[in-house]
Amino acid sequence: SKSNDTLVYASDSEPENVSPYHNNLREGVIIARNVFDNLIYRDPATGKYMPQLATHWTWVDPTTLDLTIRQGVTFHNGDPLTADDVVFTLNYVVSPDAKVVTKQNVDWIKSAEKIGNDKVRIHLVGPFPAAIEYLAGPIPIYPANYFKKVGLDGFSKAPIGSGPYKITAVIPGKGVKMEKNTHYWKGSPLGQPSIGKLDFRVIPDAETRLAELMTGGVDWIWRVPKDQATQLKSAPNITVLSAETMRVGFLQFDALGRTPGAVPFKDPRVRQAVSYAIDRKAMIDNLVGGGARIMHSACFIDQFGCTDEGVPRYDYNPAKAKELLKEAGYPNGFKTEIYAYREREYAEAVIGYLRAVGIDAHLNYLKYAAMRDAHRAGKTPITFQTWGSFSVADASAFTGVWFKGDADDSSHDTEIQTLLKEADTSVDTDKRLKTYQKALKLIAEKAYLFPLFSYPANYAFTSDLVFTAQPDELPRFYAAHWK
Amino acid sequence: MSETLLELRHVTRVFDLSQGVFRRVARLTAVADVSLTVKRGEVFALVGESGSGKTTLAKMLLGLLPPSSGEILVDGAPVTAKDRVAISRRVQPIFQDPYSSLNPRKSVAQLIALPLIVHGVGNRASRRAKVMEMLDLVGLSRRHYDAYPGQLSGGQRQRVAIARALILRPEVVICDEPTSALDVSVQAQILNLLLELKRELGLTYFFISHNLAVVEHLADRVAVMYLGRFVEERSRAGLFASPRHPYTRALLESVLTPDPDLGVPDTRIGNTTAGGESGCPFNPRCPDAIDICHTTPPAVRTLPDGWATCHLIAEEAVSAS
Amino acid sequence: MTVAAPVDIGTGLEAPAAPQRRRAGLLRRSFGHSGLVLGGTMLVAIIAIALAAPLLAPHDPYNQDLAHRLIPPVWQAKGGWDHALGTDKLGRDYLSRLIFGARISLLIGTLTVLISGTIGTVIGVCAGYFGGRVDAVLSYIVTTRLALPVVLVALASAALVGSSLQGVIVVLGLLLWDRFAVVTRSATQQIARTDYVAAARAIGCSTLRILISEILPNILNALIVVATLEMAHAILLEAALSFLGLGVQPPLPSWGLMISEGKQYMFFSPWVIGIPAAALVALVLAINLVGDGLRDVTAPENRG
Amino acid sequence: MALLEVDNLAVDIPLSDGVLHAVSGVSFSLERGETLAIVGESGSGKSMTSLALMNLLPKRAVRRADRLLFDGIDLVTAPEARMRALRGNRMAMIFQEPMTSLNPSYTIGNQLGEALRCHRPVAPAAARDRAVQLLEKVGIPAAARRLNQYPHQLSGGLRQRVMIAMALMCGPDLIIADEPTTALDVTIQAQILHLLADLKKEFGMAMILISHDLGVVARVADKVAVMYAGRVVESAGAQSLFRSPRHPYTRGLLNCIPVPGRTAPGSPLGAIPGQLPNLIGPQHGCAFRERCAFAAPECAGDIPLVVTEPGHLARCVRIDALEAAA
Amino acid sequence: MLSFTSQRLAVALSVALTVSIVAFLLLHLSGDLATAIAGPEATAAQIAEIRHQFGLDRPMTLQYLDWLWRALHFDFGNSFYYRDTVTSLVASRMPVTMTLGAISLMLALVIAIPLGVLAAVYSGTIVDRLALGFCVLGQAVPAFCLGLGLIIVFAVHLHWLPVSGTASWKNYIMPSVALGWYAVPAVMRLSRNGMLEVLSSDYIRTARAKGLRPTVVILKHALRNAIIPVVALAAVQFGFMLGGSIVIEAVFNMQGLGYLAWEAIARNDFPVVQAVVLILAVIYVALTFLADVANAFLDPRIRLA
Ligand SMILES: Nc1ncnc2c1ncn2[C@@H]1O[C@H](COP(=O)(O)OP(=O)(O)OP(=O)(O)O)[C@@H](O)[C@H]1O
Ligand SMILES: Nc1ncnc2c1ncn2[C@@H]1O[C@H](COP(=O)(O)OP(=O)(O)OP(=O)(O)O)[C@@H](O)[C@H]1O
Ligand SMILES: [Mg+2]
Ligand SMILES: [Mg+2]
Repeated sequence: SKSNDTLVYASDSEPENVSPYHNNLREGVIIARNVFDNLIYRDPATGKYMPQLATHWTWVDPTTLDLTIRQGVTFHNGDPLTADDVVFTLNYVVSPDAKVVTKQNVDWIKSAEKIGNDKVRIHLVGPFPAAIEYLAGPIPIYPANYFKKVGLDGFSKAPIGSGPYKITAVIPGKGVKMEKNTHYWKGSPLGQPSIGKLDFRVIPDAETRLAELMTGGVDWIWRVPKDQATQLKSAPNITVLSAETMRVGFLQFDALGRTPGAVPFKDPRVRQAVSYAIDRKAMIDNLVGGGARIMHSACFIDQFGCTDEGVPRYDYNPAKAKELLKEAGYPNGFKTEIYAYREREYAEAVIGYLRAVGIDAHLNYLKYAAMRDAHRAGKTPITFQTWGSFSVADASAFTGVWFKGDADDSSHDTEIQTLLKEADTSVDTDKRLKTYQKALKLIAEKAYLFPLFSYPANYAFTSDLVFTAQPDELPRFYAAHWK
Repeated sequence: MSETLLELRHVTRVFDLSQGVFRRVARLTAVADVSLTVKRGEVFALVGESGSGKTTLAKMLLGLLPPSSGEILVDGAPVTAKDRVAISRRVQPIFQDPYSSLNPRKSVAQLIALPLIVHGVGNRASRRAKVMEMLDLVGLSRRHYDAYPGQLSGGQRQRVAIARALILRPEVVICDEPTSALDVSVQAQILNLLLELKRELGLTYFFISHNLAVVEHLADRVAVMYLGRFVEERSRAGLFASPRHPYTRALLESVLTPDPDLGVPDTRIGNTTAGGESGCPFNPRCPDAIDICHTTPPAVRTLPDGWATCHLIAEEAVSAS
Repeated sequence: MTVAAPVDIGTGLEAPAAPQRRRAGLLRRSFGHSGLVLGGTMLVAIIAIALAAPLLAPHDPYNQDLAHRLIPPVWQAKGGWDHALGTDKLGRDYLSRLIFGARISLLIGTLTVLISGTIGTVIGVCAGYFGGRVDAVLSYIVTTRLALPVVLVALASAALVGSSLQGVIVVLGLLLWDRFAVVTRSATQQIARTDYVAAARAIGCSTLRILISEILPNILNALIVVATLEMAHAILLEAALSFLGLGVQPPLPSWGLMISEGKQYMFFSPWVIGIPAAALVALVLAINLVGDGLRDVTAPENRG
Repeated sequence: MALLEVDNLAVDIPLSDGVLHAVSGVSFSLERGETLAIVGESGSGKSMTSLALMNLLPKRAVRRADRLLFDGIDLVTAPEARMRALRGNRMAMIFQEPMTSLNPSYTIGNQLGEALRCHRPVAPAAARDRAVQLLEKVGIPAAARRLNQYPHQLSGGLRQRVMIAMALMCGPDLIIADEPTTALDVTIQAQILHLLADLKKEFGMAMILISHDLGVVARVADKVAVMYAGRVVESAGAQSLFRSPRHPYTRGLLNCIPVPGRTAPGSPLGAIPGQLPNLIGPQHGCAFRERCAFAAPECAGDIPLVVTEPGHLARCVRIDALEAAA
Repeated sequence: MLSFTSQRLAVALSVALTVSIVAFLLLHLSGDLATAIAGPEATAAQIAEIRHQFGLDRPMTLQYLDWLWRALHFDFGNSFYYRDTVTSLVASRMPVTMTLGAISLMLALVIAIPLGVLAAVYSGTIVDRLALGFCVLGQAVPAFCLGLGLIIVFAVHLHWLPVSGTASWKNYIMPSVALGWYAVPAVMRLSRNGMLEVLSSDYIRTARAKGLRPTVVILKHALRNAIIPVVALAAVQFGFMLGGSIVIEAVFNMQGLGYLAWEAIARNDFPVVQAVVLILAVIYVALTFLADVANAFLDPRIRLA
């Protein structure tokens, strides 16, 4: 709270490892942004890329990127940050030993080398225009000497970065304590941190989190369900903020029909029928709440390359849905299973709509890891997924995960795969846009994936705090301050 | 009427007193090397203090417990525990406590008819007739046909138990203290009934009791048991007239007749069974014990009407009496 | 004098009137037992509601109407009679869900107890009757079962077999037999020592017959009492599993699930959690009262 | 003055079916040094009578009496504290069940000492000495060693002796022994009764001995009261009662038991048909009339206690008919 | 006494061994371990490599013995989810659960035993009825409802106690009440029944016939015997509380064993589940063993048998 200059923020999960490359949790990303610096900074307001640790960067060719590293930046332990640290970090994360959790984030890098005192060259695996976006996102820079000294285990217990906050304690199961980095380099696009201490607390239970906020035990929570957010607005001393995020909710069908319950979904008409059966507008108006938008394409609409122009739309039409089911040979519907891991009520609402057109879907509500395993094993006829694209504002961060034939792809459509590969690697912006549109149109036509809506985020925090939310679902505590 | 119906040859029964899987087993010899013969039509009575092994012996006769060693013969044929069903047609029990020997959830008719059902005798109607006949025989009213044990008095219950024991027309009835849970007035009724039935049906009784007055009233032969062994086995007249074993004597002295002129007898025997590991098992309590009693187990001394085991019975005395 | 005259026997004042008196006694005691009457009435009412759910429920419990979600119950300012207990977060009629939920909760209680009762009784009766090695082995199985933490193992098993109504019933059924085993074991031990069991053996009854017709009827009272208490236990456990996210899956309206879903609204719309919680407490209370009452009424010291 | 005077004692137990008249109209008196025996079949109210004297009745039982004087102290009106001071101190009790009447958790020494120390301000060592002395008196060898033993380590006979020693700790004026030997073997029974008789003589106590065994009663008692269905139906000196029983019930009882030498082996015993009447609800007339061969219509009316000879009372209106038949 | 103790010890050990088999099977029933360890992106070759490396290609019994051997050295392997050893995870969570369990048990005993004794001494009166009513109600209210209710009343509305966490002793008050609440009915009933039984026993009649004061009769003669079964139950209840604290830990966000297990189950992190099941079972077994021995100590009939 303001009185002890400590911002206590609570969330439901804790990263299994605070090292940013070794978890894929949003909470981990938040810590990473507060504790580490990236090479490049993307202004969330304008979307412009700005120098951060790299003062300058140039494409030598589509697979070679040169960067100039800023001088005078120090890590929390006082070591200077140099080009060696950058080279070490990039080479480490692409090595198989690193066991990076989200491979797409780094697997476009082939290697990095030092080509001058403050110059670093990155070799790409292939042409990858979104590289800058990734460097501005999930690629923080580690202190080479310290990391080599303590190893990953030591690092994950006491990580050191160069960012606005330094970690003072990592308590597994409880949270992470951070303190203002008073020696943060001047002129950082992030600005100087204002709040003295950050205390991240894991409180898995939403109601407990809310109760803690209401009793002053914590100062900031998020992911407040819509109903509570609405009601919280009337509570004194609490500010509620709703904002759209890049996270998109969608239904994914097992178009391969790998389980008995999934067999009907081999037929595109059945997938289309499901798409027609669901009233997304009613869901947004009543369940999801302010800030959400209906999505028609398999990506977040503001991402580069994402568009819904020319993409077929499935507006709520249960009659049409029934008709399609009849055509597909299921006049009386069928039984199936739906898997979900968050927002159970959204999944339940979907089940309710399916029931109205005769599809009897049984819900399996699991933790994310378990659901992901089931999904990758092909046991999930319908999966209620959400994807936040790692806050990467490029369509490749979405489609790449779900349609490029990797573990999470349950359609394995080679035509789409080819299109996406082309789009992802093309250096021609126009061509990229066109190819993405083609792919997205195809995805929607075949209804492999039925996008529902973008997620709003509801933040609730003590009125003493000045906090602005950004659509990339990344609360920036370094920019927050007390009133 | 002197053919042998029941015979026990050197029967011993040992219990393993283990209280768990892993505990070292303690052994308790409840019945030690007992031999006896019961003749058809006689009442063979067994007396002895509590815990001397009377019930254990009865259970072996009923085939409910296999002997650890030795042989049990019914009508000259050896039986084993496996023949329980066969034995049950010839040997039937009446237990001490009529409150616990009748299943409270069954009606009188069901209780009495059970042996018929188990052995598949007759049909429903004939069984009903038989039950009615038994009710008459033991002196119960037909009203009680559908009653439950909870609605009967102790005496009536014991009659039900007797009816159940007799419905298969067994040859031997093992009566394990059949009246000691009952008031004297009821005891008299039951004893009268037992005598009457014996006369009418030609039954043989193996009668266990610690009440010597009752035994004297009922028995033809009497065996006295002490710590699992027979110490004396005599005809009734002989035993009551001239008990030879000191324990038998103590027992007889302890019988309290309702005679206000007599005081309480001093039986002079001790009250501890400890220390009798060697020699005669009775030596710790025996008022007349001599040295040999502490070292050597006494041999069987044959008497004209039976036998006894005691060092103090002089050979001359045997021949004299 | 001959054998005592048959007519004289049983002229006691008690015998003829006894049968009716005894049964009447149990009934009278039952009705005189306020807890039993209260619990019994509540339980019968809940069972009746569950059985007649399709007739009683004013709406389809699965019918969602997002436009009319979270309507408060009738006693609150914005409530109305169309949804007497309001609607849930998806606009489903809360009263209807509550009524259908009674079915699920009772079904779980009953089936679980059937499974666990059978297992526990078989184990307990065998251990109690055969004694010795059999008893040692079975007691050891019971101890092992007791050593396994129920909630944890139930959760883990539910996670393994997938959580569903059938799964919950089977898992709980396989876990909750311990009390049956313990109680029937000691009851059987007592009965196996009685003379009437010895008598039955002496008559020539087979072991199976003795177990079924001599022992079972006599431990029935104890079994019924345990069954009621275990039923309450099962219903509560299901609620706890639902609360932890591994119980019955939506949209089935089990009360435990309704509570865990209503938790979201506990600060601002407490009725959402309050209504199913009250129903659950009432049901469990009723079952407990009945179980306790039966125990009191059939206890030997209270028999005439 | 008599040590104990009981006049018209009644014990009622309210049950759900009505009031159970466990004891009604019991009167007797007892001099110092005298032994009164109470006989009767199970459920006739013997124990209730003795518990009523000690005021140890079950909670719901109600005690009424015209007079209940112990050494001049009115027990009816005595407050609980007063009764506590008497109990175990001046009137002691020995119970039937030696196996369960001792607390399994405390040593014999502890339980014996406690009996003395809760009434007398004596040092533990003194209490211990007294315990040893009494244990030896009741025939327990190596008494000092026994003090540290727990009840379960003793046999039934020994435990009953310990109970007797415990009752004697304060040197009471009156001992009530409720079926002290029923649970014991006949040889042990003889020993215990012998012991009681000796001790009574030695300490000059009065004793009430309760039993259903006529043999025991005949051997021990000076006076006998025969109870039937909660009432004393006959009371007399032991000699007189066994010589010439007046009440048909007493006669019936005496005929029921086989007596060596008197009843011929194998011959039918006398029997009392029927059973104890229901004691619940209002009681009228002679309770035995349903089972009595001499019952007449007047037996349903009030039955006065008849003095048949000095000190011999019987509650029967048909004594004359009885005598005539004999 | 010695043979009694060693016999109980043998039973306890064999039960613990059986539980370890169950726990072992739990892990192996949860799917292919090698795949789980390798993670979702692993290739078939990597999985085979891991299978070999972890010895998962050996016969089950061998694996079990190996696992047991390591478990005996408090080595339960690594968590699939956290990059940490199960042992250190469990060790860090254990104190919370133990503290919670111990406080709850204390609370339950302190409330339940006197209540049970009172109900028995005043049996059939209004005191008895109230105590029993309280008991039945206790059984009917689910622990999580009680927990949530406590939070609403004492934390949110009254601001007396903190909502969640384990920061100070104040954090333990509400969870202990909610958890202990569950044990009160059982303990109370048992002490009531034990007391009733003892009070109607012959030796209490003897004690009263000696002229002892009612308080002495109840506190010295009755309570000691009535409490013997309660000791055993208390140990068992403590075991149950540890196992049942999952719900309470979840409600009050206490980072204890139960909570750890719950999360581990949700994440298919079965080595952790396995370790917690085994540890809780062993604690239970150890407690019942201690209770047996304590009982034997309290009850001379067993001690001197
Ligand atoms: N099933 C058993 N297991 C172990 N010991 C037993 C068993 N049955 C009997 N005993 C022991 O065997 C001895 C003889 O017992 P039994 O019941 O035969 O004596 P009893 O003469 O019938 O005594 P009572 O007069 O008390 O009925 C006793 O010490 C008893 O404890
Ligand atoms: N606690 C009680 N509640 C109700 N009735 C009781 C209670 N105790 C005794 N009775 C009844 O009081 C009557 C007298 O009982 P009491 O114990 O005095 O008989 P008794 O002559 O001592 O019998 P026994 O020889 O069996 O000891 C009996 O009918 C009995 O059923
Ligand atoms: Mg016997
Ligand atoms: Mg009595």
